[in-house]
Amino acid sequence: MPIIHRWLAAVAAGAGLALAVSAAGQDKAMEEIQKYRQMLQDGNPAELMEMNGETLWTMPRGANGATLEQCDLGLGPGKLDGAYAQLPRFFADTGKVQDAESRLVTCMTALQGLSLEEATRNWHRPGSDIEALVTLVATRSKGAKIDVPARHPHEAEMVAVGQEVFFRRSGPLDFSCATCHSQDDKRIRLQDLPNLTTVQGAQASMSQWPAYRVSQSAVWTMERRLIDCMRQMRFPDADYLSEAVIALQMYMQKNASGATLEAPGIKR
Amino acid sequence: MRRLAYTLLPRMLLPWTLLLGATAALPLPSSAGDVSAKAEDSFRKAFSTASPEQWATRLAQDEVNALCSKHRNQPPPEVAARIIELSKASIKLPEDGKLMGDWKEGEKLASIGTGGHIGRIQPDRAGTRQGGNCYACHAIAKQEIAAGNLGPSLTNYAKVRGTSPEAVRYVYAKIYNAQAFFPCSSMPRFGHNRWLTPKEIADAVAFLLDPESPVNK
Amino acid sequence: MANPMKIRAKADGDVVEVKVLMSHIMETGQRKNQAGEPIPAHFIQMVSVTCKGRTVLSAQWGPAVSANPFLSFKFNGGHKGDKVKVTWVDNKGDSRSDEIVIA
Amino acid sequence: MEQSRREFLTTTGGLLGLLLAAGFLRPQEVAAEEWNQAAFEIKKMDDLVKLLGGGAARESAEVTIVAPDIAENGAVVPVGVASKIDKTASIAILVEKNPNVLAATFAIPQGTLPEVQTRIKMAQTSNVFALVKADGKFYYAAKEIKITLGGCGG
Repeated sequence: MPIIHRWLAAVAAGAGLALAVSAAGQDKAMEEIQKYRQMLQDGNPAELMEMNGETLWTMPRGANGATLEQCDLGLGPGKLDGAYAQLPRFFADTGKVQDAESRLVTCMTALQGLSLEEATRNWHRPGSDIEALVTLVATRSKGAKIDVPARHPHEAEMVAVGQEVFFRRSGPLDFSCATCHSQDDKRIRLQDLPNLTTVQGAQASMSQWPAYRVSQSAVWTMERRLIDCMRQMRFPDADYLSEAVIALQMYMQKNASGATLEAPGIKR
Repeated sequence: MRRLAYTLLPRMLLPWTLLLGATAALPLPSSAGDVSAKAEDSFRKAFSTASPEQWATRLAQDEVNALCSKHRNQPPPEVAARIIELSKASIKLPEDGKLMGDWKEGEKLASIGTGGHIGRIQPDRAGTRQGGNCYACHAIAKQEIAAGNLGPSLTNYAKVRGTSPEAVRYVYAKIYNAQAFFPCSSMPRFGHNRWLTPKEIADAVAFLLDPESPVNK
Repeated sequence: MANPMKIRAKADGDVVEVKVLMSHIMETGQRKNQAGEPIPAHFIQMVSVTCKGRTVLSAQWGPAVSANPFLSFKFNGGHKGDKVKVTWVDNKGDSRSDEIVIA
Repeated sequence: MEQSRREFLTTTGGLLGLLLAAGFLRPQEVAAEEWNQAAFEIKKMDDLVKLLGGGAARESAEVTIVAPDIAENGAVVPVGVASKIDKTASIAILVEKNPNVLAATFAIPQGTLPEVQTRIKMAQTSNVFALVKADGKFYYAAKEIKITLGGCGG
């Protein structure tokens, strides 16, 4: 019996050695990770959330018994195609710069008559209404160019605020977003870290979000992603739909403008 | 300790300040003051459920973090000097005075990335070990392929830096507070922020410099 | 009720390629929640795929199949317009069947 | 090497014997059958070897595992198995170091191509085995898949 273990150990050691030769090993490892990512492209479970989103979009709900079919995501009531690629943007009716999530919540509360609590219930858990709806909305922008020029003064201000927040260091690890995301060709362990301060880096990253995260069995919206980055920086929970979170998105989407949206992506 | 930091200082600082002179601070938005006040207000409001204690330990900025944020981590020379001065003063030695601990403990710390997560969404379970997570940013022992590259490779570190008492002191101080040498470094101030204890830092020093450590094999 | 599956079936000559995504948490029973209590196992155990009444694949799964499972295979003898039906049953007795027309 | 190799083949045969005894790897009527609890509850390769039964599997280049050498996350590891062996009737995927080694079995009726793709969970870096039953005989392929840690610490 022990022999099988020796045999298996030999396999393991062999594989370990082959990869151990520092620089060459790292390159080989990154190559294999690329292969892993490639294999996941075919069959993205985000399609399941998109189907749920379609159901929710056309389902009469709330005190008003209304569907979301007249929701205005910036291109006019009911105009879904390409809308996600132009968010966040300023909305005159609310007087605020809104991202896809906060705008969907506006529609759910104003059109359907849901309470804020009902509309955002379990927003951070797999299977939430927000997860399904954002997946649907983003999927309907697949192939559209991200276009967030931030010409409106409120939008321009949000870009500037987002940039400030991006560089704001605090906490027990002295981190800001910029700690991990302001240099090219960096990795944390083997995960690539996009340089979100550059057009190229922001485009590569933002074109993939929202994304199905295999480690979470869920599609993560951009707010979910950002609030978790702050958790990983060892901050307390940031408020969902808060201005600072939308401002960060505004800063990154502006940087990413011009990229073709390929969301929903599939990520670690 | 104060003396130690000073003796190390000139060698470490000189090329850095020269570099800084060349790259200078990035331009800030025109109404920089307004924007930063607005951003600070937004940021504060985004953490409406944080307790005062959480605000103080997790979100409020000390002078160094405020300066680094303001200068986008590229402080002009006089600011850099101020950061170095503050950082040097923060460094404390282990009680037993031993700067080289147990490399095996240091190796464990280098891999552990857990600990310190708070909030209601996904906090750490009680008793979660808080590690140094060195591999997140550094290649260290050759055997670990899943190493990040935010920081420089530390493979064969003892061979590169030697194991003299000066080298040991430098590595200890660098882990304790990297900004004593590199103002606005990305590296967490592990000792200053009490993320690691002085003893744990000494273990990390041993992992990097002990000839028996896999880092140097 | 279980959420619908996403099924794709594409004919290339006589060979039909089937790709299925199922909506299921596939909980292993080995994990604990934040309070330290075990989360009960909940996973798909049996899968069958039929075309025109003929079983073209049957599978038994354990909890080590990933959440929101993916399955892909090919069979002979199906044609454009035929229906492919996928059925799963989990360890709690919940089940789901969905059909798609071969493209 | 030769000796340990022979030993390995025997132990793999034992594993097959147990799986057979547990009633799995029988083609066609799987859907009508009960789920094979015994097979899915096998904890360790050791246990399998102790229960060594008859029959031996041959390592075969005709069986291929399509999977990356390194997975970025153990929660989802894409694994495909393809067999070029005539009359392939069933395929099983096993992960040596998972809490339960058997991940999935597939019965391949006549007319279905002997290749399946799915995604599995791996608790840690481990050898993954693909076992194939064809014309009453057993064949296998093995591949190590490394699982890497994420960077931010959970």
